[in-house]
Amino acid sequence: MDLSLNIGSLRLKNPLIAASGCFGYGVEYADIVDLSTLGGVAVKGLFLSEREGHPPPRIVETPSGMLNAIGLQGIGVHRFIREKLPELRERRAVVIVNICGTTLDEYVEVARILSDAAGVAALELNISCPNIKEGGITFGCSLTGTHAVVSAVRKVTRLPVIPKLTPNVTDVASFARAAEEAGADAVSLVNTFLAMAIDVRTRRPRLSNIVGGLSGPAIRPIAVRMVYECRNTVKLPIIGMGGIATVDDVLEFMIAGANAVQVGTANFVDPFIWSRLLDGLRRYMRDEKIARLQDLVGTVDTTAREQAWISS
Amino acid sequence: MDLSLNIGSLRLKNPLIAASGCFGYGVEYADIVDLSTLGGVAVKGLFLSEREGHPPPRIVETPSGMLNAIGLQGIGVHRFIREKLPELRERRAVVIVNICGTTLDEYVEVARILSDAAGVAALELNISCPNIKEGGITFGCSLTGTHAVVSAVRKVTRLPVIPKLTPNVTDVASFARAAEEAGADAVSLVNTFLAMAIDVRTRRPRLSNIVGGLSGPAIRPIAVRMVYECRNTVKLPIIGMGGIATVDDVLEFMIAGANAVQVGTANFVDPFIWSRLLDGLRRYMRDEKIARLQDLVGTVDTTAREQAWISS
Amino acid sequence: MAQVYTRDMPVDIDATVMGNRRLSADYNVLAIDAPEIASRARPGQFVMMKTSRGLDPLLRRPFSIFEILRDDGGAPRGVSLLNKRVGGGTSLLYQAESGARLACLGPLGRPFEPVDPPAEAWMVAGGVGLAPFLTLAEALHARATPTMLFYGARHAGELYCVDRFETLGVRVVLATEDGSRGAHGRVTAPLESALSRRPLGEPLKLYVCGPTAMMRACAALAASHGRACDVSLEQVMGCGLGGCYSCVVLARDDSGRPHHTRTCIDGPVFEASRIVWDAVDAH
Amino acid sequence: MAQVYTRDMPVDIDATVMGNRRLSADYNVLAIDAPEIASRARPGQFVMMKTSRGLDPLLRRPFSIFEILRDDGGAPRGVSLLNKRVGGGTSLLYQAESGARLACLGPLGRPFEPVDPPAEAWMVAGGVGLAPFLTLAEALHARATPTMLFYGARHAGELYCVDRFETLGVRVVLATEDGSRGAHGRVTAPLESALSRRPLGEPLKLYVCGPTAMMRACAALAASHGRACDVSLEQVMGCGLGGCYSCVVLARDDSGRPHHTRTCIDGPVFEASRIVWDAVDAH
Ligand SMILES: Cc1cc2nc3c(=O)[nH]c(=O)nc-3n(C[C@H](O)[C@H](O)[C@H](O)COP(=O)(O)OP(=O)(O)OC[C@H]3O[C@@H](n4cnc5c(N)ncnc54)[C@H](O)[C@@H]3O)c2cc1C
Ligand SMILES: Cc1cc2nc3c(=O)[nH]c(=O)nc-3n(C[C@H](O)[C@H](O)[C@H](O)COP(=O)(O)OP(=O)(O)OC[C@H]3O[C@@H](n4cnc5c(N)ncnc54)[C@H](O)[C@@H]3O)c2cc1C
Ligand SMILES: Cc1cc2nc3c(=O)[nH]c(=O)nc-3n(C[C@H](O)[C@H](O)[C@H](O)COP(=O)(O)O)c2cc1C
Ligand SMILES: Cc1cc2nc3c(=O)[nH]c(=O)nc-3n(C[C@H](O)[C@H](O)[C@H](O)COP(=O)(O)O)c2cc1C
Ligand code: FES
Ligand code: FES
Repeated sequence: MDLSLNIGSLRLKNPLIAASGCFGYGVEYADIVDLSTLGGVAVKGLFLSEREGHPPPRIVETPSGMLNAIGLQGIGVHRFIREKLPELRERRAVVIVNICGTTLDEYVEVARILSDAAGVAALELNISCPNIKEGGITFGCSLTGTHAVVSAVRKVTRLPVIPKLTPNVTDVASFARAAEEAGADAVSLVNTFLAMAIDVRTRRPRLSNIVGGLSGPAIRPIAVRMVYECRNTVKLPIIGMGGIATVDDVLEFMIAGANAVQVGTANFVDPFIWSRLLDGLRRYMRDEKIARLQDLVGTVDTTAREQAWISS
Repeated sequence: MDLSLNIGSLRLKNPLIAASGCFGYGVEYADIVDLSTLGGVAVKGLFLSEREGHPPPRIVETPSGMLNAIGLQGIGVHRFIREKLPELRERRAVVIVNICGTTLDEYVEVARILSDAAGVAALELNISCPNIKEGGITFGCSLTGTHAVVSAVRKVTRLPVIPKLTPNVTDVASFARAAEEAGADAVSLVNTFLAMAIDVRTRRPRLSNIVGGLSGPAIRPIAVRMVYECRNTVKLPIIGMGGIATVDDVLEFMIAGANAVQVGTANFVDPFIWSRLLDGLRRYMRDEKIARLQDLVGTVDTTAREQAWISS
Repeated sequence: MAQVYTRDMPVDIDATVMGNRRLSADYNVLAIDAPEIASRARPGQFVMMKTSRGLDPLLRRPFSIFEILRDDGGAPRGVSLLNKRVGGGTSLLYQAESGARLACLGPLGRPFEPVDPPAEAWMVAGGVGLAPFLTLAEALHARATPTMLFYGARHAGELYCVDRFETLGVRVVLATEDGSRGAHGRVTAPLESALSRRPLGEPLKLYVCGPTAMMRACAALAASHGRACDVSLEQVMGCGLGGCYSCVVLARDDSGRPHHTRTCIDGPVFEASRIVWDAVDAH
Repeated sequence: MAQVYTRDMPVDIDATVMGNRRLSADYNVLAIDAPEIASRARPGQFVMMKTSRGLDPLLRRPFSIFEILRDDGGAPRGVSLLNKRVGGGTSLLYQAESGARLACLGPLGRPFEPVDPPAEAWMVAGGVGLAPFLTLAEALHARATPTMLFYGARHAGELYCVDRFETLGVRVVLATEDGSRGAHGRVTAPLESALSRRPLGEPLKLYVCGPTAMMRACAALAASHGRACDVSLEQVMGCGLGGCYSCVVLARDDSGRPHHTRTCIDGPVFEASRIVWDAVDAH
């Protein structure tokens, strides 16, 4: 059974990746999850320097989902390389670094620094975080911005470049196309949906940042649709995510067109989810007689259903 | 206690409206709900002529939500006026007709016909249904399209005109502004989110139409955020909806900026929801000493939370 | 023309589970304390059940009323459901414990119209399609209509409550796909031979509920033998009240034109000849 | 400097509810069959509980380990939680029936470090903030540390398990806001007078858990009386493992600079002096 896939020059042994911001720097999970068994580990979004993020409350639960406004608290790229990367290498994790910037130059600078560091497998460009005012999503919500960031980073690194798309746009597939044209090796989607919750007694927002990003099973049907649209638009590998919590969810994204997937919120609920998902994938491949898991990608059968019965 | 509000020249006795497509033509509920106690009844989307809609399966449940692709099955505006409107009048329902078109001319024609019919209180322009290919959402996803439909309908009717906005756009508030500039009396939002679900055994979409619209509690946090953004952008009355299932949800939308709300999916789960919501509103007004419910609209307190503690 | 019926106003009860009898690893009979529904229900009607108190699952699930439960004085006290575990909601009902409270809305839908003697009533049930027939059998028994039940399942272990029907004087013909009880194969085979043996002058009506393929086959048999046939359809239902248009089936109107017709209020019981069977998704 | 502790690898148990003792209309003690957690747990650690089997609620909820339950031979068998009903998840735990299965992940978090004699341990609990102290009292009892408990609640009916502490030799000082038992008013009043009466030469350490306002007041008292003070914080937690950064509190590092620090892995127990109290949301 072959569960592997390629993203640019990078080979992942299976399609299961820990989603950025939902798995700390990976090291937090190292004693309960064998990191080398994951397809990859996308670490928390990193800027050039340290950031304290937003004050609490930073999360609030909503129906089948959660809002977060962490505000990209992080230790910055230098401390990451010094303090976290060595352990991640030792644990043989495939490290995908999620990078952020308030300016185009910052993305480029962070990418350059990480490209020189041993043990980084790929760069995921976070141009889609809804929780910071400057940078980020302003690139992700404009086609030219997306193109600009991707091509600028492309120029300074030989690592696979994976822009992460925001779902908060009218036509996500056009952003995938812009990324493809700018030389991306893959796209990942979706980041969280900009959302809000209010305490009706205090009449204050439940998050200190007023708005936050919605993740979890609630958003899965929208994310699947977006992956499907991107699959119909670009040839690039697609890393799909949004609400994955069971092996059927993984399969749904792959059948819709994702080559790999990330799991975020569900890892909070079940940090031992990874082996369950892997077992489930193997079982499905056995039951459905699928030798190469990548053969499943984009196989959704949309041949017209019995529309013909009606003349109207 | 005053729960009333105005939308243009129309006075609603309370802010609770049955959402279009979720309450049939109203008459289906007439023997279990006293229609005259609702703020309004938005009936199923109507085209000029009858439509059979999509073949089943038309709905599928998803985490805290549901997808639908009914495809705007409907009896057309003439049969509606003949067969349904008389009973709705007799029941003293405030009838908001949700109108659809595949062309701008069809919207205008339908609006004109309804304006001549006795018993229609307002027109809700469905420019946001994700489930039909022609018309509808093509207007709703373009600022000029939105402006064009609203101003064309505005010219042929004295009824309040309420364009219903789609959430499947980057910046919903700009659509609210376009609607305001075109002479709308209010906006309603949100319609459903374009979404998809796949059966991983058959690898076929779970809906005959492949994609459908996501509604229900799952989407509530996104919808609340959109209402909040629109409140910050337009002066118009806003009719908020998306996942409302409890009185706290109604209040959350109102505090975010909605003058009235619609309830769709939750009515399927609990068709007797209306009196519960009304009771809850009255209880809240009593507890919080609010004499006019409209005083609550847009009162979300977003004064900076303790951000000051961090210098970064 | 579609029969006209006046619907009794449905009520929503925050009902207490009075008992849960597990019949097998997948089937159970759930007893629910709901006098207001029990007293209004007619044969073949259904209820919409919340299967949990929270949002998971969100929507209600439709279930035929299996039995009208009566107190010692004979007054309607509640209803029971014959539940088959197929997904999340039915699993919750399988596990439900006595004392649990679940919202139950009903009675809903167009009931069966029991025929009067000398006509005979032939009920045809596949699997959990048995559910609407016990109430029908009671109604037929009350009017002394000669009644048969053709009842098929995969194996003997999935044939339930046969004695309940026999007590009501119903002649029962069984079939199992593995031949472990009754005829070997589909229940449509004994039905077909019975229909063939039956002189046309002796009136009878078929009542069918089960998998789509079975209902379609019965509809064809009824048509070829010139017999009236009602089917009870099981479409996915969002509301049960005509509000959402999710539950439609393609059914012909009086002029023969097919329309998407709501099974929750125009059905679930339909004349089989009205249904465009090729458009019904098999599940 | 923050104390260093080596964390025992947490395990996730699909645990069976062994019992549910309702103490009042809002409080209950839930016993959970989880030997692997019970045998590793240290005083003041917590578990992350799934409060239902489905998606509602979605996230786990953090609970202090209230008791280590032992079998007849004294081997750790499970843990109990002192649960207070405040929302959806805690309501489900209040209602949970014996036999139900709920995922339980733990033990988690930085434990209390019990002081050794001659130092005394003074525990200060407000409301459900009592939860982490029974395990601490046992550890202190084992090392014969003289121990006090200052325990406050709104009224007498909300003071629980006082005898359990007394059995362990803990001197208990009670306070209720309505004066129905113990001192009238907040528990910080008797604490303050006890602190004032205490010669500085006699070492003691405060351990505090309760509402934010109470912990802040205790931190101030500890500082003004020059006493070591550990607090156990209750931030909203998404994961309990350091993965999400939801649970942060503003705490000073060694150089005195405040950072958003994760309470799930760097806490929940902190030296009170490290916390920037004005930045802690009161809830
Ligand atoms: C009028 C009517 C009466 C019914 N009476 C009974 C009854 O007496 N006993 C009984 O066990 N079941 C009955 N059903 C079917 C029952 O409603 C479904 O099995 C149930 O809704 C499935 O819910 P779930 O959450 O377990 O499954 P889901 O997880 O929702 O779905 C599991 C599988 O079941 C299919 N399914 C979902 N809903 C339906 C549906 N309404 N009908 C058929 N298949 C469905 C899905 O497509 C899926 O393949 C009846 C249905 C109708 C419409
Ligand atoms: C380390 C730790 C140990 C805890 N130990 C216990 C314990 O032993 N017994 C006990 O009853 N409770 C304990 N709590 C608090 C408990 O976790 C919350 O009461 C619970 O998560 C609320 O869940 P809910 O679904 O009932 O409420 P929700 O519906 O989620 O929220 C209801 C209200 O409670 C508030 N709330 C939500 N989560 C928390 C939280 N983590 N802490 C404080 N307030 C919260 C919300 O802001 C809201 O106002 C502990 C919390 C932490 C962080
Ligand atoms: C608490 C939290 C923090 C997140 N931080 C980041 C981040 O730093 N960078 C990023 O690209 N995405 C971040 N995300 C988004 C996730 O990586 C993922 O795109 C999203 O949560 C959808 O997946 P899920 O539904 O499986 O969680 C974060 C999500 C959550 C819930
Ligand atoms: C089954 C179904 C049918 C709908 N039909 C229409 C429609 O005809 N016209 C329309 O404007 N919106 C329609 N909607 C959208 C709802 O009016 C509403 O905008 C949406 O469902 C969000 O609200 P909710 O979460 O309360 O359901 C439909 C929604 C559902 C679930
Ligand atoms: S189930 Fe909603 S219309 Fe039939
Ligand atoms: S709860 Fe997730 S980091 Fe602390």
